[in-house]
Amino acid sequence: MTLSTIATLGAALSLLIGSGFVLVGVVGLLKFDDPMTRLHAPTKVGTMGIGMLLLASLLASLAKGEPSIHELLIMAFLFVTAPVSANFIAKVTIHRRTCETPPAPQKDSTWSTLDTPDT
Amino acid sequence: MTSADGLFEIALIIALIALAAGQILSMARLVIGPTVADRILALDTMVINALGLIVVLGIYQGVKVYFEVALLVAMLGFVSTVALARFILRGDIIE
Amino acid sequence: MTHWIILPIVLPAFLAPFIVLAARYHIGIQRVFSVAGVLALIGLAASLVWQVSDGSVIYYRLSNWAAPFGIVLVGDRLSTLMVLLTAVLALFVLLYAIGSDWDKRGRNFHALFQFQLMGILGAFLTGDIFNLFVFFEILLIASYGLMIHAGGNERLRAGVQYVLFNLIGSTLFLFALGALYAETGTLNMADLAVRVQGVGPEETAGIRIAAVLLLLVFAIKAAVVPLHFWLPSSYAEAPAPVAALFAIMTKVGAYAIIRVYTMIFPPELEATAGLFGVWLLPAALVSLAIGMIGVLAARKLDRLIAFSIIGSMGMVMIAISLFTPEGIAAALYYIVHSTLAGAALFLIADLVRTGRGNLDLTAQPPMAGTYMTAGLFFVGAIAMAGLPPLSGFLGKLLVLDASYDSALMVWVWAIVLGASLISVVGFARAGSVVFWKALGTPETAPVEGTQRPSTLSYAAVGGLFALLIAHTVFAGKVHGYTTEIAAELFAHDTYLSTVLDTPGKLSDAKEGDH
Amino acid sequence: MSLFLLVALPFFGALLPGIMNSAGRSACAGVTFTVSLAAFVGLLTNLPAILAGQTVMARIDWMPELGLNFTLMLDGLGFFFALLILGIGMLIIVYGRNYLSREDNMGEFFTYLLLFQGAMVGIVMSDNILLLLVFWELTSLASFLLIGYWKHLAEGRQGARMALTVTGMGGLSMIGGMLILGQIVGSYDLSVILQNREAIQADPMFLPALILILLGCFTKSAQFPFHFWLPHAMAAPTPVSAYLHSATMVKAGIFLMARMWPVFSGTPEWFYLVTSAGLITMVLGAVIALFKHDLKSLLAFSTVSHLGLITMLLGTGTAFGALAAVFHILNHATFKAALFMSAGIVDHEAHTRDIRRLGGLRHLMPVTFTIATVAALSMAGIPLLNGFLSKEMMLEEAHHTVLFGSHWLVPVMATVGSLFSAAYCFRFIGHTFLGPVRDDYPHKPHDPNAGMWLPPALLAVLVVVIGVAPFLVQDFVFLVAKAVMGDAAVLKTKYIKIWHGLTPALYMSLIAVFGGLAVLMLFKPLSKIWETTPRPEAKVIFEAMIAAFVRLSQVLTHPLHNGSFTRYAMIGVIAMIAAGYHAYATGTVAAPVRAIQSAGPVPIAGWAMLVAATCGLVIMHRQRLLALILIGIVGLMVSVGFVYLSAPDLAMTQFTVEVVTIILLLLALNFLPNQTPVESTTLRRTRDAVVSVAAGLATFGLAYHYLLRDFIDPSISEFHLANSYKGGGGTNVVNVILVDFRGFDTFGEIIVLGIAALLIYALTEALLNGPVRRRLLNRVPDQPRSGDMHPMMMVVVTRVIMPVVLLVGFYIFLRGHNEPGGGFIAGLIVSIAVVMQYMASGFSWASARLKYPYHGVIGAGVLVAGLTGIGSWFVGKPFLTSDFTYVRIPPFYKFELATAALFDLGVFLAVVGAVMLSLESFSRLARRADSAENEHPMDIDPSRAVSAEGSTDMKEGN
Amino acid sequence: MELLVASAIGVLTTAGVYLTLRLRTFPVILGMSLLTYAVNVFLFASGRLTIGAPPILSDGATTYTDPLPQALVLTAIVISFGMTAVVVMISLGAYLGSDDDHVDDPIEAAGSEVRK
Amino acid sequence: MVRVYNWLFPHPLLTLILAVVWVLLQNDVTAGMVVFGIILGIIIPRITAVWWPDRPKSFRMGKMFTYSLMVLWDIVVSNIHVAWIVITVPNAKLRPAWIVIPLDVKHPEAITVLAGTITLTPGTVSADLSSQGNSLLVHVLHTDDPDAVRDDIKNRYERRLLEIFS
Ligand code: NA
Ligand code: NA
Repeated sequence: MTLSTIATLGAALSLLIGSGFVLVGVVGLLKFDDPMTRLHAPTKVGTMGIGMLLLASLLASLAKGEPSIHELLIMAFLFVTAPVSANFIAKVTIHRRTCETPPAPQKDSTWSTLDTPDT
Repeated sequence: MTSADGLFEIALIIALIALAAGQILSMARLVIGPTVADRILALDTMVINALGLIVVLGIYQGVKVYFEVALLVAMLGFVSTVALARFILRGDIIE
Repeated sequence: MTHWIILPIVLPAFLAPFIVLAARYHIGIQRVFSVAGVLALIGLAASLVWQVSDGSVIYYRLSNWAAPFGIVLVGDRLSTLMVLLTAVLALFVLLYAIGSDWDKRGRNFHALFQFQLMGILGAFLTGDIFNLFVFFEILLIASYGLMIHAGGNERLRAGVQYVLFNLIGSTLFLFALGALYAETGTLNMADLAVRVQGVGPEETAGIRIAAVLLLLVFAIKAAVVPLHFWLPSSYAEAPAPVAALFAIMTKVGAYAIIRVYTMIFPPELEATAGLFGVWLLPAALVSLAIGMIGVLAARKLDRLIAFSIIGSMGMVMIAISLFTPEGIAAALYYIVHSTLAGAALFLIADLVRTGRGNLDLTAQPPMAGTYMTAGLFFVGAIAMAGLPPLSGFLGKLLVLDASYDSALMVWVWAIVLGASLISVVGFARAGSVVFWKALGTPETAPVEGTQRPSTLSYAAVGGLFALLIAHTVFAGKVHGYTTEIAAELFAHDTYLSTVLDTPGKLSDAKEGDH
Repeated sequence: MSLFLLVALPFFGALLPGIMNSAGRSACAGVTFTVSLAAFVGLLTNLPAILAGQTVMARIDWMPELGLNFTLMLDGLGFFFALLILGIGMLIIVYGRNYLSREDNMGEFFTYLLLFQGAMVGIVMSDNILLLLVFWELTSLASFLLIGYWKHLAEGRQGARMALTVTGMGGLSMIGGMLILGQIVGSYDLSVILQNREAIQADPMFLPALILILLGCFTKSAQFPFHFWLPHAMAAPTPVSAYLHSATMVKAGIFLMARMWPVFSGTPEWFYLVTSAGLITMVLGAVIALFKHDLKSLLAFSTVSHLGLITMLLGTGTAFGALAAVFHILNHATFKAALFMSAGIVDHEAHTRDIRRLGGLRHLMPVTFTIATVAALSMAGIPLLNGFLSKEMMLEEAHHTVLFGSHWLVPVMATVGSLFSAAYCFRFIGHTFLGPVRDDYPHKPHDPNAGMWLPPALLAVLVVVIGVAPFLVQDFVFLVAKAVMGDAAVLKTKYIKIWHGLTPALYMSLIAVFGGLAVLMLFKPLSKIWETTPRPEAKVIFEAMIAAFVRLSQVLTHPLHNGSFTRYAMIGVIAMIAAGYHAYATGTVAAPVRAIQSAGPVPIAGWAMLVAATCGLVIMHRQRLLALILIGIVGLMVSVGFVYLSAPDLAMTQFTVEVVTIILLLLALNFLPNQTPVESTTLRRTRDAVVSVAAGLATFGLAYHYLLRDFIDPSISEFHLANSYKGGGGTNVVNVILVDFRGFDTFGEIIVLGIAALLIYALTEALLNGPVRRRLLNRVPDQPRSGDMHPMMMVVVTRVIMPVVLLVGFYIFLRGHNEPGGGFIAGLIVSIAVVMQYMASGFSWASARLKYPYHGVIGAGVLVAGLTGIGSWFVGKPFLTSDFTYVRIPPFYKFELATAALFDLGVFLAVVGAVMLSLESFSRLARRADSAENEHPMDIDPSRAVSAEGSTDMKEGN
Repeated sequence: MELLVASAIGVLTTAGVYLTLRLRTFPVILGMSLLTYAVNVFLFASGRLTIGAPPILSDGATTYTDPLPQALVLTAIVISFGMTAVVVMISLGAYLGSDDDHVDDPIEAAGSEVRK
Repeated sequence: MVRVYNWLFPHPLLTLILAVVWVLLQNDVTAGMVVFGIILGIIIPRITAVWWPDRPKSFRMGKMFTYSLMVLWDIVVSNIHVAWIVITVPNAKLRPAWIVIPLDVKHPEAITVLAGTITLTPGTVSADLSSQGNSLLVHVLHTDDPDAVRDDIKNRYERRLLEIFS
């Protein structure tokens, strides 16, 4: 088994794992019956799914003998931005009162999203 | 073509189908809703799935230049999610 | 290769950002540069006209790539004439805008004005069909800005419709271009003309659809019924100098039709035979009728003039859709006439607005400057209604004369003459109500905000009339020239060979021109 | 005098009265008179040539290609008319000077009068029928101004419009007729046309030409059924009536019939049309005239009647008829002008023209009485006055005329006409001047000053002189008649004399005169019958017709142009589909030559997504935010599709544009309603759906057609692929096309963007400075707002990734020439990076840190791109010619320096500037007055609380 | 593949035209956007469809997709972006002035001077 | 020397990130690329310096590195865990919960990293911050013992972050 074959097999495996996680993520998105729980499924499993797909890409290029690492960059961007998206969607849910009301914070008076002086 | 390549090919096709199915399922969530948060979430998921799709297409077609596209999606995809959410939260997305 | 031909495009393209950059807050400086720019444009245009007046064709390879691979500009007698007409019109419109302070009533008037000119001139000069699209978009988007200049809700609401309709037009343009490219694999107009010859009789549907869609695009610009609906409100609501400048915009459509349907899809082309004759001429006739009926029906002066523009475009299109040298020559003569007359009328309407505050065709007390304005309106109405002695009459004679051999001759004559009568009645009614009836109406305190128009405003209108009179007096010369243009359009070998045979960058032959 | 000068004199002279207006009324009239006199003298200088039987010609080419030239000709006929026009014109000028009051603008009056005079002279001297048309229509215009001179009078305005409408219509149809005539002959020169009698009469287009030209003549000369406009033109000041309706305007139609007589007469068409119209007009006019109480109306209808007479004579087509016509033209001009002026004097003095309020003026105005009586008796056909002579000739001609197979129709009608003519003449004299002096005149009348009565007196003298000594004018009349007939007929006998013996004409004449007296005796009962008889009132009918036309035009115009964009769009789309289908249906289609490429599951899924999102968008478009999300998905799918189909540049652009567009639409949606209400009916939606589906099928068909077929010739893009690296220095062919092959398009494209931004900025300014400002300031959010304007996570993340995004933007920019990317995408990336800051930390905080004036950035971008283009000039190359070179600077690898990169920099700057200026403008609208300027990037920051105990509440203050 | 692309163009056009015929500015603008997608894809397709061969010159590759329509579509995307921004702004301005976001302007129907 | 260093590298971490990103972008590690990346890493922070007025004063890069590795590992583990939950646990049996995490970290950067870590680790989402920034609201997908989750987060992540951003 050459390095290329190993990389190819690894890439294939990564592809399968990655796409599996992607599927699980969207299944969760469809399956869960509460907006907040739904939020868990894709933003998390997505990271793993895409991560594995990117790993597959990395390995595939390695297998072709043209090593490539810039896939890491995509991963980095996703890691930085995904929490922001999730945070905002959660805020929307809280703001729209479409979820169970969160418990009061311990130190401060309320949650920032609900802290609306103009209502 | 070695067996590894064959396996890889199959894995690629499975991945593509999985991603495509993922898109369709996300779309279903978008249509169902019911809350606006769900819809934004579905869009966000679809953007990330699309990113995956582009990456896998790049491998599948053997074209490296799709990297820049994927990079852009990763870098800027969240902006529309944030903008939509901000719209719900504040109305003014720039204030 | 000289750079003359690109200067009319580059000059406003530089002037506009310069005005934005350097003189954003100084209306005086803006005015000086704007007028100077237009004067320079007139000079450039005149020089271009002079250069091609011997029948030669000026050709310019942008980026130095030979046609059809790069974009080329082509100046022949037709395009340079249109360039000159635009530049001259622009001068008087600009003077009016300055004289009436319209340019102060919103931001960026002069920059948008220059961009508008750039778009129009580019559309006339380009030899590439996609580049034509780009210039259409430039002239359109600048026109959106000018149309809603100074704001106001009525104007904005009309502006929404204007923009939306033109967006449909732009979409159609792209469909047409896609079809054209998919069929021929080229975008250069000369190359298209050559390639289209190769369409075999076994498959003509594709090229026919492309040709027709393209025609519809231009017909929208030319306000041919039933694609004219965008015009009345936009022209009526646009600031007067802008509406006056728009008088050339409909002609861009007419120009494009002349260019494309004499060169790329000439009447004798087998593949596209029988395509326009069936309905273009009837549509033009209906346009004329609808326009002049609208003149009679109008309840406001600005809409009256807007409808007269539709009617005059109907005349132009009647002449064009004969697709004979006589018809084209007549159309070109009429184009010059109706551009000047239409522009002048819009400016006169603004004189009325300045004097009495509104344009309703109802009896109101005499306005400031009524005699002067009334006299100008009378002249403008004569011109637009096609009465002697002004060029509208001559143009009408030319159109009638050219259509004598047409199969639809009776229709053409009946509608042209009937429409003239309707417009005469319409203009007479309007003028009589606005200017004469006023004298029988008791005087009241002047409406707030009304004033006597400035001398410069009058001078601008007078200038347009002077041109109109020159167009009448030298009708023989002008018509002789348009006849030559028409002949050149129907025998465009010089155009084709100049464009297609001149080598450029990486062409096999060596560059011979510098 | 040169004919040109002769025609031009009145026109150029027309500039003078306006100038002289301030110099006083007499100066004004004086200069006008001088102009006319000069023209008159100039005309007389041609008399010897005319008398010698010559035709004076002059020619200047005007539009030779069309055949419209300034060709003038002066023969006997033209001379005759010119003489009348100028001669009577001078008299009218004198009369008018005295007639008009101080309130009337004399300069304006005489300007119009001279314009009219010039146009009339032009008509009678034109050799070119198109030129004649020019003057013809000019008389309509000038008469419009003259009739409407008293603008404050509704009758004046209406009369003017009516005259213009009717004569204008005639003029327009005459254009048609003249053009046909010219096409038949091959020349528009009268002198040529008149030589082609046979050719013209044999041509199938003869009848249309004849009818069209006669329409012009009849309307101008007020022939039945177009006679109605003339009486209403009497609202004009009397000098105008006297001029227009005696010698000039109405005679233009007669002139033209006389002028065209050689080519038209002698055909049955001409005979029946012209004779019957003339006959009817003659009788009708005379009968109506009798019962008119307004002096000018009476004269007006008498004019109608006499014009009918002349027309009838011309219609007979005989030499004698023509001779009689010419003679009567002369006579009518003299007595009718005198009568109008007399009527004007009466009106001027007594302040009324109503015959019923007059009578007995003989004693108060003896001079006027004498003049009017002489002229009226002449008109009645009393011997020793000129009217008698020509009327005798008319009756003689009528006696010989057989119309519709009847020998008695014409003679009887002619006699009846003459009878009524005599009757109204007697009434004019009797009811105005005879009888006892009354004491209830609106104003005590007396004879006017000589300036007013001399002109009619002169004419009265002519009436008598010609009547007594016809031989004085006989030769001249013969000369004119010959000019009328040309070669078409030969004049055999000399007929003009007072006594012919006991001819039938004499008996008819006697019947007419005595019958006329009898009718006047019976005037009261007849008048009662007339008043009680219902008859169509021309003016009412005309006004109703015009009103109906206006209403019709409004019905046709307004509902069609009702401001409904949806309708406009619908019609437009249908037109496009129809035209496209027509083109397709009339073309041929061969079998496809390209094979269909198979599609795997991914494209099918992508397609399904796209279709689902699109359909979802249509179904759910009323929820606007949801619609935005869906359109985002459509855009996303299109981007992915572009990737799949090998277009990475497109995918990147599409994606970034999508992001910016969504931001933009959200900014706008903030102000707009969030829901679209249901307003259209199911029927309407169904109709829209049908049209949409048709459009969709059309584009589907078109796309599918092309996708399965090849270019007719290989695409020019093969050259681009082959030369992109060699000549453009880049391996990304799309980018090389954008910045090099078709860089000019890109130059235009950034200008479009720049203009868009300028426009948006300008409109924002206009809105913020206009009435909308208040509304914006008081805007209440249409949905509850959450707390935490500038969430911490967002702020931190955006500030971290901004430098990285900028770096990526730079990378994309640099790579663009060789890999997907380029200035445009880089510009969008950078813009989005900045917008992220705006979104995270707010407008004021971000803009306080971004001090670039976006106007300047746009301007700089356009200038950089443009200057790059111009740069090539300095190496002698055309605009935008690119150049590139490879350099090596250790430790860097090979670098490419390309002017295209500089151009792309311009693109980059313009894009950044445009996007930012637009978004900034939008967000400026949203800034309410109470928006606090946040001095910190985020609202919640516990570290601030730690570092500075105390004031940590950075919440917005509302 | 061809059928998918062509029918996608058709579907986008159908939806675009339908929304363009709506009564309020916002859906009309969305309709215009869909039409823009449709025409961009159409223009792109005028170079025919090629999978996996982007127009980036590289040593090994022999076939490339047609780059010219791509360049044209890029120009078209940019231009229609500018146009969209403009029409959004103008219709927003019109809405703010009259509190009415109908595209139809019925005041004109009443005879144009009623609007005062 | 220090001044020169400070002038060149106002934000050394950013310079490093940019240089790395540049090299990653080029997908090619050559000296030229690295040098160019460093140059950009010097220029861009200067351009963007105005955007971060209150940067944390110290930052321990080494600890951050180990922290990142740990989080990566946690992500992988939790992913499998959550995937299992998604597939096997029916909605009725799912026990989601809100937990409130009182914060000891004060720096916005630190809080953001903590919140991001929580979100990236499957099973938990950081949803909101309290009005003064002293508590973090976290949603847990499925747990029987919310307090344990809270303690786990505080111990495993926040403690380390306190050290990193000291
Ligand atoms: Na809203
Ligand atoms: Na988590």
